[in-house]
Amino acid sequence: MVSIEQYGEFETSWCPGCGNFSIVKSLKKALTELDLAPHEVMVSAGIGQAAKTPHYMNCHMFNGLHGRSLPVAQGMKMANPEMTVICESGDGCSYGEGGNHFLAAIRRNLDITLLVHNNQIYGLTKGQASPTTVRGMVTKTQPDGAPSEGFNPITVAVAMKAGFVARAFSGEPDHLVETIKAAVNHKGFSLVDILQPCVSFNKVNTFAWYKERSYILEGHDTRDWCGAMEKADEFDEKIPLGIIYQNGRQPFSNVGQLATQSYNKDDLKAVLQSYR
Amino acid sequence: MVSIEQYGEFETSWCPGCGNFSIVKSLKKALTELDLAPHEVMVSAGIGQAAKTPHYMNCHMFNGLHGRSLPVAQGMKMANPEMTVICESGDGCSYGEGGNHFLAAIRRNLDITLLVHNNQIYGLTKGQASPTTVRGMVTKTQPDGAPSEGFNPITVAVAMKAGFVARAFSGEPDHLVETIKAAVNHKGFSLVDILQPCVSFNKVNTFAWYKERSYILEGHDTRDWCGAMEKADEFDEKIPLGIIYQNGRQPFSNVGQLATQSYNKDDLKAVLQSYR
Amino acid sequence: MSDTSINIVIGGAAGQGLATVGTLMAKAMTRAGYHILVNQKYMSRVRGGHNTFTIRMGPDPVVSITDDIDILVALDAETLELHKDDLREDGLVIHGDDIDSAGFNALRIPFKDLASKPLFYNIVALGVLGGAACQDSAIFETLLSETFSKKGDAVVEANVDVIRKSFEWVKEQKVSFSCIASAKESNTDRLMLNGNEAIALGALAAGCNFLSFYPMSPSTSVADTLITKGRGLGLKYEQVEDEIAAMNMAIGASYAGAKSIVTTSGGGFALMVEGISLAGVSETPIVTIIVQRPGPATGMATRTEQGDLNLVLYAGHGEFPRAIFAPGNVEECFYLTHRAFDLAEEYQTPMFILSDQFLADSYADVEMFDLDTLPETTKPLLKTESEPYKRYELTEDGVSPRMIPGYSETLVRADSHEHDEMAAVTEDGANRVLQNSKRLSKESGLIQDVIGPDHYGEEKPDVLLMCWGTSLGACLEAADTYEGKSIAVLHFKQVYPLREEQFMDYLEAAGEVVAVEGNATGQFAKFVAQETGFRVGSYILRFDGRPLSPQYVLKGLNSII
Amino acid sequence: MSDTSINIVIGGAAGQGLATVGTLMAKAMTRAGYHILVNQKYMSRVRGGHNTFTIRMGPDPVVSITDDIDILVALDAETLELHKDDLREDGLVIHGDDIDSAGFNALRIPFKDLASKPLFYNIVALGVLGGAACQDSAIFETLLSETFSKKGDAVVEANVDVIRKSFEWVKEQKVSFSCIASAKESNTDRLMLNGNEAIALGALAAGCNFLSFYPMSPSTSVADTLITKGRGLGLKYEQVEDEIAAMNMAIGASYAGAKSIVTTSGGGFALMVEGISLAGVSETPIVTIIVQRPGPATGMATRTEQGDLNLVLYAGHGEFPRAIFAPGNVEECFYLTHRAFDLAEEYQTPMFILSDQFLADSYADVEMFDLDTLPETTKPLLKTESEPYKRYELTEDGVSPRMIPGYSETLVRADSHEHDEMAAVTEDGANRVLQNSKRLSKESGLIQDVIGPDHYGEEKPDVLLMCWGTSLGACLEAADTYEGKSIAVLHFKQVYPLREEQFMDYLEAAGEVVAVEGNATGQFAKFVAQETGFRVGSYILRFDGRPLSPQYVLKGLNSII
Ligand SMILES: Cc1ncc(C[n+]2csc(CCOP(=O)(O)OP(=O)(O)O)c2C)c(N)n1
Ligand SMILES: Cc1ncc(C[n+]2csc(CCOP(=O)(O)OP(=O)(O)O)c2C)c(N)n1
Ligand code: SF4
Ligand code: SF4
Ligand SMILES: [Mg+2]
Ligand SMILES: [Mg+2]
Repeated sequence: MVSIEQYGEFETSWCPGCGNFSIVKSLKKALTELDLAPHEVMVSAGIGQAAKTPHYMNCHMFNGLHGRSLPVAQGMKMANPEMTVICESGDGCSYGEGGNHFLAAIRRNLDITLLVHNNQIYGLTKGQASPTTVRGMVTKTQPDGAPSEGFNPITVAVAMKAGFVARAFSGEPDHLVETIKAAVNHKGFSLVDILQPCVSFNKVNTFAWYKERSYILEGHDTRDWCGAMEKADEFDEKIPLGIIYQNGRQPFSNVGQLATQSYNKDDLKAVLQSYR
Repeated sequence: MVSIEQYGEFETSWCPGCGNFSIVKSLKKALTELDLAPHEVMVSAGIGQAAKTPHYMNCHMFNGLHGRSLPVAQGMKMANPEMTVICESGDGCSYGEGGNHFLAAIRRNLDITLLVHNNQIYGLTKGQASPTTVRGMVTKTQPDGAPSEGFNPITVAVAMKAGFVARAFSGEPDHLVETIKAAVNHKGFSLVDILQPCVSFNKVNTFAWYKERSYILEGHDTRDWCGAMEKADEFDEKIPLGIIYQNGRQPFSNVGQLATQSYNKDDLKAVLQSYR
Repeated sequence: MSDTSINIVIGGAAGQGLATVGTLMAKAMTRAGYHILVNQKYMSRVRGGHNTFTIRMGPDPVVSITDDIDILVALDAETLELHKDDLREDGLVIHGDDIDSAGFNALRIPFKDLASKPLFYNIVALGVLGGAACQDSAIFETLLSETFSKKGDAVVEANVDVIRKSFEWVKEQKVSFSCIASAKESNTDRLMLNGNEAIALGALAAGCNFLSFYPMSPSTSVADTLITKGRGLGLKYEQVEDEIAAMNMAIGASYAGAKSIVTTSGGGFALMVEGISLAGVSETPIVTIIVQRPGPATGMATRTEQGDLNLVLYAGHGEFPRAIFAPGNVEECFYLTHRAFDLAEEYQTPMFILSDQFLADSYADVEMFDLDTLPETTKPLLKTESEPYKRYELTEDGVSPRMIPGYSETLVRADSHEHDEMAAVTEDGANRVLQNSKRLSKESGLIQDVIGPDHYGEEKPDVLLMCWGTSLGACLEAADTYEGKSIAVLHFKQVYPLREEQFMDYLEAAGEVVAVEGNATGQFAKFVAQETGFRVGSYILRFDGRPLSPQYVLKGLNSII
Repeated sequence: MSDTSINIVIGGAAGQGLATVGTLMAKAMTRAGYHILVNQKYMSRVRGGHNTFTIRMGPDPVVSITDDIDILVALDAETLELHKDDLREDGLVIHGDDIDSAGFNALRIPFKDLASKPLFYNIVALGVLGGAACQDSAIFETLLSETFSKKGDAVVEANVDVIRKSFEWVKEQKVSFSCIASAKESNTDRLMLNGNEAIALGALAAGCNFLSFYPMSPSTSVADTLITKGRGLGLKYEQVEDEIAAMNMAIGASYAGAKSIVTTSGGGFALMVEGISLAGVSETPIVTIIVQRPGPATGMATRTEQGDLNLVLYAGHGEFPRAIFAPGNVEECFYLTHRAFDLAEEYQTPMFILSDQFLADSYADVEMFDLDTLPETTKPLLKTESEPYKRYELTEDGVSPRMIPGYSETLVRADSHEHDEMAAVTEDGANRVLQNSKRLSKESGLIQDVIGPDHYGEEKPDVLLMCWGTSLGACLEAADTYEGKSIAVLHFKQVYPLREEQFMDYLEAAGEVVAVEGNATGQFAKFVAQETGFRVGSYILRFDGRPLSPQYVLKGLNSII
């Protein structure tokens, strides 16, 4: 039996009151409840406040570049499919700099879990608009208001028929734990977009703002694509939390235990012979 | 009155029978019918067979990098909003290498038109799977079949509520011409995904294949998002052609006639004074 | 020259407002007619940790930061612990209730008595600091009135009241801190700004009207400033999805007639390398600002280094011309950026400004920039008489007339393949040689335009410190301070291309040449060796994320000589 | 040495199947015991245009391509027009009905008579060519049988029938073309493969089992080969969304225990520059294959150049070690790639193979690679006894024990920030110096392992040709052919790092050193100047998209000497 203590306690560099505290705690809890020990989990992270997460828990960690957590995570999984691979990053990292990898990861469908701490802002670089920032929100670098329509990762993921698409909220930790567990259990690519208040730079989408309008989905048919699209589109007066969409797509299977694998010399000799 | 001859006739390096011939011709025709002269049109192109298009017509041309036609086009439009700006590229260019720009361009909504010659293959590099290649299709670099789900640009664009989303087919040139005209007329970002047979490398999605299943949409309510999502999802037995979705989103407006604009020296002096 | 300056360090955690106190103090001192130079050190986090804001100020020009501390404002206990060793013997510690300063010459501020709520503690600290530095309250009062004017009279009054009280309180204290000499001049036209702001203003002065960028420390404030100050001047801007988009969008805008700038740091620039090559072959003007931080990869996001010279020298596949400027101080940030825009248009090829976190955040006082005497920048054509218009016409100097599309019926066609004069793709070998050579031949013009290095000190010194970019100040002060041998300084503010005859005599005349750089491998010295065959005798290199200081250089010198 | 080889050029449009004819011919000749060397020139298009497939063959080893043509197979009229000037006086033209070859020593093939349908015209051309080269039909028949065996007996028979007829037809013709000397050896274990294939096989031999890539000419056939030949050996592969993903995915896989390779060309590599820096700081082994083509930007997609050395030398922000190999021929492609994998793991830092389109497409005959004598490659750890495990442990040689996560309970943590021994982020200055120096100190080991340049010819020659990578052959033959002065060749197959003592004597002993490179600026020679202070006397540079040939070098030599 794994205990949550195995994941350790660390000092963080986050602001007091930040939604990230609840997320890292929920992640540890979810993994513990899944009976996964730290050495069975590989976390790939980008750069940003969210991406600091693996520094604050015991696990295998590759903390790479801003926007590139998904390719690294997929490389890991291809080279060691026995591991639980989790990708940790912010909204800027995952939907901005890393947008192209987001699309490709959904299509490729490797069995990994992407947790996006979506604070609708660039936290670490001090408050510029992120892809999920609501249009019109004024920031230092967007003094005339963010000009682009906010990105809704859930609609895109459902539109692309990602295997597992969910939304959670750092302010609903029990639900968050259950959602992470379901995501990790899902065989294939799973997305959990986690609403996360940034107390320092997002004065619009605050804890209260999310609390007020978010509600936990009940009786929703996660296999119904059209219904899921409609739920995905809800992000205004009401924000649904939970698994929005799920299907049984076959995961990417060109994977192997590469560290312990070596070729058969005779096979290679045969290859060489083919050049005669 | 502009005549199509103004757009010129050029020798191409495309294979005989390639769908691109019909597309470049339709583009010239559409622009002519819109009464746009070559010097009123700026074309930004990426790299690939499709992206050679502006080399085969008179127009302002910036033929840049593989995957980067959208950022260049958007820069052009921001610096000269009086011009009609068209982005020309292939499926690999627009949805593979350039996928992140595709997402951002939809969100940003500058008044430009993206024409994607979608042959569901990498043509110029001789037949590797592209993002729109159907899962399982065997190619030289995908001997076990393309492992990823094919990308459906229409569903993603509709899901993101792009202002104008259409599909056309090089084998339906009249419809293609009308669709391009509507796209250019649309104020904001418009996508026309054009089915284009590649006779050399795509032996699955051939002219006949497209011809068989494509049909021109009639009586479709382009303003109904849910209905549009359903139509967008149709890409199998039947493929709808036409405007799938359209809305009246406000285009990005932080643009200006920058070549002829210079600052007022007193204004700059006032800026400097603010540092005292 | 005896040192007439004092060095004030304000230290505390992120979120405690030390940059606010520091900036107001620096501004007040500038207005009082002092010369100032700021050095900010901070961690990559929004709250907590340990940061410092250092102001060196004095009646004489301040060319360099320094390690020694005259006044230490400790907003937390850690600050005193970390910096006590650098405190001068007669140094003063200013701090709040919760810190034990036994054994120091200290001033304990009764924050609660001087301000009604914690919101004002910063203003108290500012007032006490101003008072301790023997300044007059009036300048501070005016500054606060201006600063808070938008928030209404009540706020202004409250702040002014607090600062006045704080000044009065200091007067009542027995501080054994000798006053700073009075300011010698009171140039009312003096500005206070940091390196990044100066870059932004230099760009605006050159007519820059397009910015595309992706945020990245420590470059973001160039973009911030361009936007805040530039949008009233007509600047169009966009924070884009990634650095690749930033570069390509700027290129598209430039093609269509904008004067484009891109701002980033090393990691973001690494993503622009392909785009730089596109600017090179398509002959599109583009100015890129790279504000360095320590690498590789994420490295240290808010620290300083001069480690990306090599990358910028060779960024881009294939071969094409460029120029790279590396300002040595805030003033140079302004003028070199202006020049970069001019040359970008003249030679239709990428230009680079290479700065770093130290200079980015270093406020200094500078003379008001004289816009009226700034040279006019080169302009592209809006029309041409010569038909057919050849975008890539072969010319003697390699420069083809660049026309902006959309202002006449002439078509303007640009291409990323090897192309002929009309921008048509061709694989012809002879054409390739002509066009590639044409592009490279622009280097001859660029070489003529090179700004040679500045030489300070004796022509035949015992030691010549060869430096570039932001290490200027530390070298100058070290050279000035060193005793027993003559030390001169050779500072490159343009690091590429180099023109041998502008500096070889200096290198050869010196007893020994020492390269001083903020990196681990002496990148610039190696480049000089490549271009001239001259190899320096030794190196003083710093790569711990902190800027070169005179003390660091002197220590290096002592171990060499 | 008198030239015993003949040079066959097959020319025509893309889509005419000239590569098929050429490859079969080259393979047959290899089997017949000849030495061969192929040079392919083709346009960036799928149909049409003008392409050539050139085979030089002879009983003695063929070290270089050549410009002179002995047999010209003209599949279209343009071919004759374009290449007639290079035809030797006694040269033979082979062509079809539709070409006017009046005035040439020509063989007009009656395609329609020899084959029932156009599908077989290629086989006819092959047969006629084989016959004209005085070869025996048998080898060709076997080859065709093998080639078409999967398509069934009927197809095999039809092809064999056509080739036999074509051979017979040639015998009946009066061709005044003197036969090539018979092959001296008939090594049955000889392989025929091109540079890209040899790289792929070298990688597989080293245990490479992970490939992520994005297609880009002229590198794609490395990936093709790895996939086709490697997947049976356990290689996992993925064509990804862009080059950034390719590099980062390979790094992720390598971290998790794969032996990763990434294949690309200059433009794609430009996008990987940030990722390279990540490999550097995270100390993750990665082998990157860069098959060069002319830049800048899109440049000439299917042509050759050695223009990206500088980019690869300095790719990545910040400072970290690397090694760069530049094979001079097909055999070196295999062995150097194998070595790159070994060193990548040993030093946990990026390794590069720098090839170009010329070598990529250049088939050659090589000895069967002896897998049994290949050195074992370095292996990472799967377990460790020493607790706590420190991924970035400070060690004397800078190399920390690299453990693969997932094979024990020990956690493996890697980081892109500056970090401490445990991979925790820290902004401590002293730690920064230690870790940065640790990484850079791996250079000492890499320097010990440098493969020095090969020297060919007299120790004190009049002229020393200094070259690197793929220009080896042209230099060797030019040196061999030149009359009147002694010419030696110094060829670098490892271009970074350099170890001065391995070659300075050669440079200093030569009357004059001439740099021969396939670029416009002499990048390698400049780098040698930087590292050693030695500046070459003159340059022979080619940058028209075509490979260096002996004739081109000789012409350059004549204008210099
Ligand atoms: C290539 C690159 N570009 C930019 C940056 C600077 N950067 C670091 S974090 C960040 C944004 C973080 O936003 P997000 O991903 O939403 O994470 P958060 O801090 O909000 O959790 C940026 C722009 C970088 N490190 N690398
Ligand atoms: C950065 C970069 N990567 C790869 C390439 C090579 N490349 C050129 S075109 C192309 C694919 C073209 O496919 P698509 O965009 O679908 O256009 P098509 O040729 O099918 O019209 C690729 C991979 C390149 N030029 N630049
Ligand atoms: S800046 Fe925002 S996201 Fe970052 S730690 Fe602080 S509250 Fe959290
Ligand atoms: S390869 Fe395909 S897309 Fe390219 S020109 Fe030929 S048919 Fe058209
Ligand atoms: Mg965020
Ligand atoms: Mg395509």
